[in-house]
Amino acid sequence: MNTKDVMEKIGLQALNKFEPREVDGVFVSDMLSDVMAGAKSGNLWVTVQTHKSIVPAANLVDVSAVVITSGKEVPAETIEMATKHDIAILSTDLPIFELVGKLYGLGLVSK
Amino acid sequence: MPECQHQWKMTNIEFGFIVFEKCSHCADLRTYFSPDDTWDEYKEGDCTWSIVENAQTFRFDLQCTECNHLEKFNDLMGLLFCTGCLEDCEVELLRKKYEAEKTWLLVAFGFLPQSKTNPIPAYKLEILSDHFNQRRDTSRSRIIIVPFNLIKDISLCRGEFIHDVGMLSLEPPEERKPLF
Amino acid sequence: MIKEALNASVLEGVERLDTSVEQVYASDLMSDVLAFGKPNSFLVTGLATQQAVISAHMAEFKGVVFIRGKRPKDGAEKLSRDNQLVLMSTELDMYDACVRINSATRGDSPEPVVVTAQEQAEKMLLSNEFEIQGDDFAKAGIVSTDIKSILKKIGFDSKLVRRVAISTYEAEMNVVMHADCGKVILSVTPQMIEVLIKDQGKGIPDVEQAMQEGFTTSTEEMRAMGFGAGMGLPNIKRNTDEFEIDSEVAVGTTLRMKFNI
Amino acid sequence: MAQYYHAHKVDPDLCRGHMTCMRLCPTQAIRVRNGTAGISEELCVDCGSCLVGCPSDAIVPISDDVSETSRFKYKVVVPSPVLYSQFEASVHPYIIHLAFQELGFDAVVDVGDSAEALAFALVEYMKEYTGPLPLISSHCPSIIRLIQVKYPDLVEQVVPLDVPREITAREIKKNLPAKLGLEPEDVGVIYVAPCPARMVSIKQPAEKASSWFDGVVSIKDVFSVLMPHVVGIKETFKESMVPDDFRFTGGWATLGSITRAARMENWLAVSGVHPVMRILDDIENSRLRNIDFVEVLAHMLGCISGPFNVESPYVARANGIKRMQKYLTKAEVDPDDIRKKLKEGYYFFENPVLPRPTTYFDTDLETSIKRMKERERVYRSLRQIDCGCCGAPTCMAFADDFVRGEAKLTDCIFLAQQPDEK
Repeated sequence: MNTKDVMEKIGLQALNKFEPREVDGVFVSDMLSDVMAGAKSGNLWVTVQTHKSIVPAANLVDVSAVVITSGKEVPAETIEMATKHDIAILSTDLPIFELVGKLYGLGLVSK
Repeated sequence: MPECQHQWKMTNIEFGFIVFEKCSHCADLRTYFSPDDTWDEYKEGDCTWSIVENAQTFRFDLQCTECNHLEKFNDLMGLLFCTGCLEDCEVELLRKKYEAEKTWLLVAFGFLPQSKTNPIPAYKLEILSDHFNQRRDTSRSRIIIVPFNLIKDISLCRGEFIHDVGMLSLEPPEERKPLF
Repeated sequence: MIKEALNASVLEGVERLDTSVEQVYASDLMSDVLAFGKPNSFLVTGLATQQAVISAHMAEFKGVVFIRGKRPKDGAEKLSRDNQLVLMSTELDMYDACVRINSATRGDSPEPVVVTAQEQAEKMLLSNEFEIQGDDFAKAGIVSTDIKSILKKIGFDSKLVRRVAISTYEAEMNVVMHADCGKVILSVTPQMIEVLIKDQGKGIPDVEQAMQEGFTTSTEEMRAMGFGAGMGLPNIKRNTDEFEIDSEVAVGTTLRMKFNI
Repeated sequence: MAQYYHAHKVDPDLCRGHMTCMRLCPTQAIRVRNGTAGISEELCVDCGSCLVGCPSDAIVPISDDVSETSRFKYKVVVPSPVLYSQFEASVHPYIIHLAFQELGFDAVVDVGDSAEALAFALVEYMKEYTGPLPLISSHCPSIIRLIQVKYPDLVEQVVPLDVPREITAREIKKNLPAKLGLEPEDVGVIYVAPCPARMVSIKQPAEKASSWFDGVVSIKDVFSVLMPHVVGIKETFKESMVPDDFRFTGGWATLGSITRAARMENWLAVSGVHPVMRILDDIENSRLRNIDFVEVLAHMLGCISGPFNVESPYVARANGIKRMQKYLTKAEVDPDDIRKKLKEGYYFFENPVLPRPTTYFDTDLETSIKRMKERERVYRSLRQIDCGCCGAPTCMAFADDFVRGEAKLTDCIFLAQQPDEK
């Protein structure tokens, strides 16, 4: 399953253009330090953080996409930076807990 | 016996805070790792240290899963992502060079003031780069970690620290100030 | 319930474990907890500080679960005791913690669907086993219909499903007619569907002959019922992408049929 | 997701949450949740079993209002041949025509001629046909929907010939306005249907953009207004009153009508959704090797047991047979004309019958299989006695619903009692 499939199945909104990438597990955290320590290449990173510093963190661990939950407005500079560094930013109105339920429903497990 | 092709793994992970202290007397900045989020102000000789920022981070060591070699990283304060703010900064020049190869540049910071005189050795930065590259799909892009003394003027640097700042705030996060 | 689902250790508030929780809110960002968290929720967070407890209290939560084995520093426990909060700590990460609470509240068992290492290695997506009873003409066709409905449900192309159904039916009939019992294994990999049919029966003395259209050893009654018109093996061959037959007289026959996806 | 029209719905005020309909539904399209039955639009094939079975009469047909036809200057009624069988055999078919006229219809046209022509066309079509056998009759719209939903690979074996009622309506619409000197929109053609599937096939046809009919009413509704007129006319009726050119041509109302009309040799006639599903399974497994044609109808004995009828199907069948013996005029077919029209494509469906997209677990293979495994796991934890108390007809259907997130495990009374038992 790639990022585009996940996006379509759950009804996520894409905030920038991206090349679909294989999704390998999910990582949920709002803490950059947590992501640095725990997320793996190909993970879908789910967070409410919208500050542009999520981009370097996402880049560092090479996640397949960042999903911003709770319908948070994402600053333009975050999106701009993400696009520049080839990081897909998706968005949903669901809070983290509900989104996780749906992702699990797709058969995604944490890796 | 051939040398071990180290496969690095994070170990001894400890979550905590980087405390940024500033002295109102000498205007010096110093940083340290603390497991607690302290906000104390204290006097030390002529200096009065008060905390300016308290960012969440974590400490870790890297260990090779093959040969168990352990490399301590307790002198690493954090990583900064170069955003290319200064045209003539050496980091920016390197960044431009590497960008074509889809290699992203990160700057490693040590704690202040020790790292000014005692920077993180280059071999450790290589290990750190290796570790992160081992975790990613390097066919898409790589990362490279360079020492912070390449930065032309720290006071002007607008790079992005990969730290959690303001997470404890009960107010919605506002635009964060540069740390230096 | 949350405690069991997460295999969590309770740091504070054992006596309040039976409190009913209306919602679960997962976040590390305390401003978010205050802004969006609903009263009587449970907070799942990786922020192991007093602030998490304070925020949970201010948002009128019932408790906090710290993930990845994190534990708040001193003071948090007293704080939660004063504010009637339950504190727990789990080794799971936030995703797994949410998944398990999700499953638990839906009444599901907390085991997530995890593909085992062996399955991963073989890339076997599905493997189901069925039994065929020899000589039971009334039940003939049940296995192929079952397999068909599974494949249809998964959403395979209907023409492919039909080829599998026809081949399996023929093979199933052969077992019913000529063997005492048989076993069918349906397996699916990302590239192909495989149906393996193994019977304990009289076996085929001359496989080449059996492959010829019209060749049959079935009895008059069987043919009268429309079975065994000598179409079996040739028909299987026509409908499969790969097909192997291995037969030993008085031992049994194994048919391996492969269909490319 | 596409919206599918259905000619019946659950009235939530009347529904008392009986599980009867859920158990009767042959495609497992009904779930009883929160004390009310709900019908899946996707899976419902309009057979009407639920409508007949509901003890509270809570499943109600959505029928056109007969009075709405007043906007037409000239009104033609095309009754299903089943309608005649609702009346005793002693009622002359002409009486029924007269009764319709008293109700305000200008003409009554039977489908028998079209049926006869189609039977001949079918034979001709099969002579040329070289595709997979057996062919499947297209007469029963409920079965067409069943094939679209549950047997998508069999759609190409459905005879692509249209049905008598549509051919009849088309002839009227094409020829009558000119003959009467009226505009086509001034002539209204109304069908009298024995089952909800016919209504749906007129409101939302599977194989054409729109039906040739302008409206459709159920036999039930028509019968109640027609009966007093029939009784009245019968009192003074004499056979001599029947005009010389009156023809009663019958049509296909009972099981086997089509195969008999087409004088098939290797045929099979099957009725009832469950028996039909078994036959379709056999066809899929390529078991029916010596059969060229199957006549498949959703209701036992054929359309005479359609849910919109008033008379018992057995009585209706007897009525029908007796009336045919007495009054049937053999329909005339012109073989050359039919062959010519068949070549021109006159009898064919406008559009091919296509598979109807149904809910799979997922479009992604791996995910879909994961869910399939999850379903197996859940199913194994159930009692597997299909008690139906959870609101799903079988334990497998319940496991299915659970995996889709439409049911909670605690809906199962056994799991709810022993939540910890694994």
